[in-house]
Amino acid sequence: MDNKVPQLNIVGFLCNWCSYAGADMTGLGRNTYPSNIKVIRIPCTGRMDPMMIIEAFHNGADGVLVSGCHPGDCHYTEGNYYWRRRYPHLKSLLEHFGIDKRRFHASWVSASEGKKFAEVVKKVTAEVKDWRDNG
Amino acid sequence: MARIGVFVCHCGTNIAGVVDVTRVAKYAGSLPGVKVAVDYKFMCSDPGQNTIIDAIKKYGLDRLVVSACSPRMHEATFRRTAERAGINPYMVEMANIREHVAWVHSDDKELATQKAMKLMEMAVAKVRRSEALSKMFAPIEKRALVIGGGIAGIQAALDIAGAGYKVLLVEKEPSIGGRMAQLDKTFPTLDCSACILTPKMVAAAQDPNITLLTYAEVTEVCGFVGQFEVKIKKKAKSVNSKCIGCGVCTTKCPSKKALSEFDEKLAPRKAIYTPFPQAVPNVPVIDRTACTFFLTGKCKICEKVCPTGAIDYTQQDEFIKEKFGAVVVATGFDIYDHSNYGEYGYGEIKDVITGLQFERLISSTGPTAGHVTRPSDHREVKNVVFIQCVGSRDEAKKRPYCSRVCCMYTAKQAMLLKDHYPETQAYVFYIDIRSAGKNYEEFVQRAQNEYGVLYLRGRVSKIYERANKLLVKGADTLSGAQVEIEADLVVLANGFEPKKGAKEFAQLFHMSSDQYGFYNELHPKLAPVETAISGVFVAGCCQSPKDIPDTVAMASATAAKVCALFAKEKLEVEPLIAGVNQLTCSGCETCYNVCPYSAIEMKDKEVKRGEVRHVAEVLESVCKGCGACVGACYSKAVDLKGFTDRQVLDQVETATAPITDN
Amino acid sequence: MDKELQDLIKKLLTEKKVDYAIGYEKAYDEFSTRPAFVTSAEDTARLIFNKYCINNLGLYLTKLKKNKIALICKGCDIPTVRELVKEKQFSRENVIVIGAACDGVLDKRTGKQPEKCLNCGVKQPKGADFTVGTAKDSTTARNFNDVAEFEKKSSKEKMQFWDRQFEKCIRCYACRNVCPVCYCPDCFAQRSMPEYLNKNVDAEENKMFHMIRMQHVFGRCTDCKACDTACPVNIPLTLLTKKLAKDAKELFNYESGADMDARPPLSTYDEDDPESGIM
Amino acid sequence: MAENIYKPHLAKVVEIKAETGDIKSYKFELQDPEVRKTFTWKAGQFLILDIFGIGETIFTFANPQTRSEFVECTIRKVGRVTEAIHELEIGATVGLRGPYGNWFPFDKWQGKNLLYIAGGVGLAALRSSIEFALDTFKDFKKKTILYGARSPLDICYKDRFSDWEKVPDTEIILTADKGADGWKHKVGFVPAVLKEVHPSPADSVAIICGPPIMIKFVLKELLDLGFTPEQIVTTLEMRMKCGLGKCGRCNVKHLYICKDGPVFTYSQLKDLPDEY
Amino acid sequence: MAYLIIKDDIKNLLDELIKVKAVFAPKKDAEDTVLFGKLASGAEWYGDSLLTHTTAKDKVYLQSETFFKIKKDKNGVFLEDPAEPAETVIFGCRPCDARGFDIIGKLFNWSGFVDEYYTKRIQKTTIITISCEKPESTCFCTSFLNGSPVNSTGSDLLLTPLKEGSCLAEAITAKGEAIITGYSRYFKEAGAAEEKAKIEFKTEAEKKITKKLDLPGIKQKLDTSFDSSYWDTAHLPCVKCGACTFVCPTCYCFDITEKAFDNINSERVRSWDTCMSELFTRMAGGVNPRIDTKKRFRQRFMHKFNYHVDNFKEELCTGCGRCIKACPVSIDIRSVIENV
Repeated sequence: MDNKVPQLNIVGFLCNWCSYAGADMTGLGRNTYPSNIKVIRIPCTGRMDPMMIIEAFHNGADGVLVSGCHPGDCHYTEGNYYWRRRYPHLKSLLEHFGIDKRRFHASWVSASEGKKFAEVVKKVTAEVKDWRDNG
Repeated sequence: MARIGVFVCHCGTNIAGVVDVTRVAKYAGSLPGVKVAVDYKFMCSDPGQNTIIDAIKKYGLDRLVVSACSPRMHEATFRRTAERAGINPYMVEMANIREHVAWVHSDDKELATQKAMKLMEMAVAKVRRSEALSKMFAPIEKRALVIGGGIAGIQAALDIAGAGYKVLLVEKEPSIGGRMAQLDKTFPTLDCSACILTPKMVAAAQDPNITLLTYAEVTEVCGFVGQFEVKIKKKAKSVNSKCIGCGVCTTKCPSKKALSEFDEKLAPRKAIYTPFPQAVPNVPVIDRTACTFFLTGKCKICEKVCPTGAIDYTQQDEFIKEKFGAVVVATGFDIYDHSNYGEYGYGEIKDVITGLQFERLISSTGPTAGHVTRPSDHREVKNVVFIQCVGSRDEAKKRPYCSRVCCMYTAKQAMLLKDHYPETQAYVFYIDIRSAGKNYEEFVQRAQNEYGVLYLRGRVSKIYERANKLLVKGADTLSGAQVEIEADLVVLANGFEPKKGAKEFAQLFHMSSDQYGFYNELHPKLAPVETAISGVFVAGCCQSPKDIPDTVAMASATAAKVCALFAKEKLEVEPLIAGVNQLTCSGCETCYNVCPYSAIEMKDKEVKRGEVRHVAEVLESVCKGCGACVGACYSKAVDLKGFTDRQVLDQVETATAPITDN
Repeated sequence: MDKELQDLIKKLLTEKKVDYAIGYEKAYDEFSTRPAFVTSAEDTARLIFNKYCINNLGLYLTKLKKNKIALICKGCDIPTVRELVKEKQFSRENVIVIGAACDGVLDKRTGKQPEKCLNCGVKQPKGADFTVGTAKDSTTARNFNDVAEFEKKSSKEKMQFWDRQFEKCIRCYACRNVCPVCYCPDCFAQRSMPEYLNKNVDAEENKMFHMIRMQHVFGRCTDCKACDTACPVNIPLTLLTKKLAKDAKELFNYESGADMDARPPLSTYDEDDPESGIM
Repeated sequence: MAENIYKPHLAKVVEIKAETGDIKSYKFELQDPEVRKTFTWKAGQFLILDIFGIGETIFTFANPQTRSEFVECTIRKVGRVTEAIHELEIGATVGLRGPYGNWFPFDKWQGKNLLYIAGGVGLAALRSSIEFALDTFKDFKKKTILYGARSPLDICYKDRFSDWEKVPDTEIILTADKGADGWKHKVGFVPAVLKEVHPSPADSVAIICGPPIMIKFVLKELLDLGFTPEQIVTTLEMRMKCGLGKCGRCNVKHLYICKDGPVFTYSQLKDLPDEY
Repeated sequence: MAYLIIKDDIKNLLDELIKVKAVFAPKKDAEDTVLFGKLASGAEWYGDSLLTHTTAKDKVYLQSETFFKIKKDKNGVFLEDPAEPAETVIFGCRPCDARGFDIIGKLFNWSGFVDEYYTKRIQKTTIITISCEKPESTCFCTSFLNGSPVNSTGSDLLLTPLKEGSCLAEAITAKGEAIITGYSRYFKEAGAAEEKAKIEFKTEAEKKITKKLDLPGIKQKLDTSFDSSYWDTAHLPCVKCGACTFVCPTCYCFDITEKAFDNINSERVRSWDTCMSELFTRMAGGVNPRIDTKKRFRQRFMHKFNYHVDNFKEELCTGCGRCIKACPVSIDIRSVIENV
């Protein structure tokens, strides 16, 4: 997709050990992706308090992405397993409140998956854009 | 007001080629609390760092934002820079405008610049809420507990004691020695197991730094790294310290009902016994479930024959509570029980034995004094079939893992058999041969080529008892033929499984185990002897099946870890950890349940004057700062230093607000 | 039945088994009841039980932690007790659960029995220490039809629906304060450092309050309808609490307050949990 | 229509002084010269300080009407607003509204001995009154200031004491709950020191402010010394929002601390329930 | 001078008023909630319920009112006043609600401090009240001085439904008068018969209110019962939410807070607050004189029937009974104060 999607605000929460490093890898490999995502570094997806995501939408974020280590690879052994439970529940609840499911995403990106991170961001941006353009 | 300095790095043209760094710096200068904002070619270079130090002094800065590369690259660098200029190192934030902006948004410089401004602004928002943090210190009880007196535990204890630290070695059985003591010879050198083990056992017993506690079990653990408090049950031996180990009692004891655990139940043992002659300590215990006196109230022969009056029938189990700074768990393994292998006779065919039983049979100290005879009729054997992968690599039996040693010990046993009885023939049914290890493959080759052991690739489908023989039916998948061997004895290469009760034991320490019950190491590659519980290390087969050299190496590694821990004056604790606000804690124990490190303790505490509540408390020296508790706490009572709710919220708010750049 | 109830409580109070008995008494007219706190045997005559006893008295357990309490529970209130015990808010030994057989209560708003009463499997209470009266369980099982129906709407329609609801909300926090599992000593909604929620009452802020509250009670809410009943402006909060129950069931096969041994869905995990669309 | 009672006057921070680890003193200058002329107050009254973007909170005037070039406040960091105040820098714009509440009845105290008893940041609430009494020292007899803090480090207004002591008939007694090296003053809790000092109730007024627990024991001590409830004056602190008796939270019975207080005599207080 | 208006004309009158003013009247929504809402047409008015779920209070005393907007940038701080309130009509108020405006109005003018926001709004608001034909079991307006289902205190225009199809319209203030003269085609002069019918209406309606409190007696009792052990148990059922205070026509307590949008823009906002909340009196340092739930519970009743009477010579209550209905645990304000 086109990397230039003006006025879309996406907040990305990336775990320090895998996805943040993965996003660094994206840069290292000079893979490009849309610039709408603003990354907040967190230690682990287990730290991801659903409240922070609700606050992000409340503050006007168009989309939110949370990305962590692949299951089994958590630096803290199990943080991402907790996140893997919070995510579907939160997504479902947000959708119930009318926050479209295209606006909230999660991914597993390891420290070596620079390309994957770019793909994930592209996909998320496209979904959020689709929500905004097509309702 | 916070006094923030923002330093925007060009990284040569890496950043400046895409991002308008002067605009980023200019925007930074307009943000509340930012006292100075400058850009420079290479912030991480010496002159770059000096720019920062000079600015800190000139503007009296108390916190920094460096807009440059990834914090994973240079956060430590700039933290040190800050520290050199007298600022708390945790008052530094980085905005990653290289990996996350310049390198990935090179296709639109305007958007890239805007994003760089935003990321910088978010870092400013975060650093504004940063708090000065300092490393914390906790005391260390410089005494190690080693649980399990097998070769792993002995080695770990010896190494730790060798470094000058006190060790308590706890063993469940009456003697240390463990599984290795049961073995006859060891591969690939075929040296006598007892000959190399016994000196170590004696060394452990004699080491002034090691206290042996046999016939004892750990029952309760609390505390944390540096400060474990462990309750140990000393089971009543019914023999007191007057015993000199003369052994008269064991010879005179009339009871022969019990089966020897050491001899894998191939032979009876007395009610008062030492597991084997070389036992350390050489003090017998009374098995009260077998002792005539305890069963009927009459006998007391041992008391009568004891020259030192060491027999004490009134002894009770005794509990002791001691403090340790670190724990090595070396609780060993059990042999897979093949009674649910229908094809091998459900464990009911007497002459189908386990590998370990074979070790006892062929061992000169064993029940047959080294004569390999059939357990059923004590006949000598001619044809012996060895079957590998029993309870290993078997998905159907929920044991998909490889036990790693069976290929080798089967080869060894086949060779020993031939050594003892040149006229015998050994057959080995195998799936494939795993002989990775120094001189291992050569060893297996020797078994086949020099000892004429017949290796048949395939599984055994059935063993029948027929006319005092065992008919072993199987497939040779290499020739494609069905094979039928008339054997006298079948030896199964039983795999390893976790010790019975391993999971319950793990609970004591809150260690995690895998689905089989083997204890999980902290990291499969980079932290193979640590566990998720700080200060608890694992050695030997309780972690996964392994051979003796690996076990010994692992044990020494745990010792090195323990010594490294003890070498410190105090325990240094990273300050980026969780903390509970007990005023707002509702005591629901959610954090306690989710913490992967058992770093949360629940306490009844007076949180306000006159108000005692059940609340959580973070054990600072145990917490690793993952934040799982923060994500789970609905009372919003836990926060994570360095990633506080306030910091994250302000980042979120800033991320979603428009750029107010005019 | 009232007599039976009164006698039982009289006995418990006289024998000093409990400090308080919490039940129902008549309120301002014959169609209303309110919680009654009874401490003496003479006082038990106030206690009644009828189809207007809509409150979930489990709410008071967290407020009287230090006391021994006899709590009158409808079958559907007992999960609350279990949930609170599970969350270590109250020790089970301190509460004597008196199950009141119930033929269903009447929704304050509609005057009819709500769905949970029409399809109630615990009219005859289960898990009580004593039971008073008898009632026949419904033959039909609870359903999530209304939630499922709502789920079919587009996200925009849902958003509009809730915007209209939270426009009405006056943030009196009745929903939170009657919620038995909303016992936090200091609710996020009233914190100032950080200020999770602004005091300003408008539809957006109100909506966020409800979103966060619903998230916080996920896997803990027993769908007792207390919040829904309490709302002075009739915001259909059941549509949210039932959604929580539905999700807990469908995503994690969990039912709040049903099984003392089951770990709450968000404070446990399974290595084989589904990926749920995580990229 | 009259001036909007909720709208603050703009003012600038002109001086900041750190008193202790968590207490700072501020000088504010009203921006509008007209307002500067008309904005007056009396010792004991309070104002509402407005930190734009964060919120409002109340403080007593630290300086008296006799030194009213600037508006001065001494502020301890305890919550969100005070945290933001502590982040202010010189030149920052804040809002001020007030003055609110009643004041110390100096006209009734003419010719009497004044005994000030303060604990911790409570001295800030008495400073305006102390300095007013010192500025008009001829109107009063002896002026005694008994001031205690948790530790020598927690003592406020250290640099003002020497000026205060220069005023005739003025004595300052300092005490710290716990002493430290170099501390030349008393060590012990305020009520104990009060007992030791043993002031005479004759022709005296005791003015007290401090943490509730201190007030409780000081009151007992004063009564033991023979002070009558009419001779004891204190200034109360409660959560207030409007300063005008409208927001409804600072009442003790029908009295609103912001409107009918904050200055009360003990004879007034002893009939009020313990809800402050 | 009293007038008559035909019921069908009321809708027409509303349609006319809508053209020039913001008209708020009871409206019913899909959840059967009846609230004062802004009318788009007279037909939207729902006149069949006695009381709306919340009062009309929030149309004059906004639940969240922006005092001023704040902009702070490099050039300093600028305060911007909010837009002037619009001309407003509150239609279909009940006498108890209307009386609330009178009571709150006094507070907002107390001791010379004039609350500009309330005053401006009430000045621009015309309150058209409809007498209550069918008081409910929770009503107790007659306990108050001059309290009655036809009381006109606080109203600008009082409508009393008489026989089928018409209402007696009495202008109470000039603002009420202006409605009658401005839309005179809908009003015709009433005669003695109608005046008499109103008295009958009053008698009939008052008969339906069975509960009458001895308020002077209660005040006396409350004077001495601050420390009564009654409060120790009476507060137990109360869950300390703010429903009762937020639906009350006279509860006025508020909080002043800031709503910040970003580093530059914010708003000073006043929002209703409630004495039931622990936060209400909690000081920044954590000290809270009314931390006990008992104290907060007592404060509400004491304030309404004791303290406020000391200060204003009238109760802070109009007897609408909304708090009884809104209370999630059906606490009855009448029995609470009677049983002290």
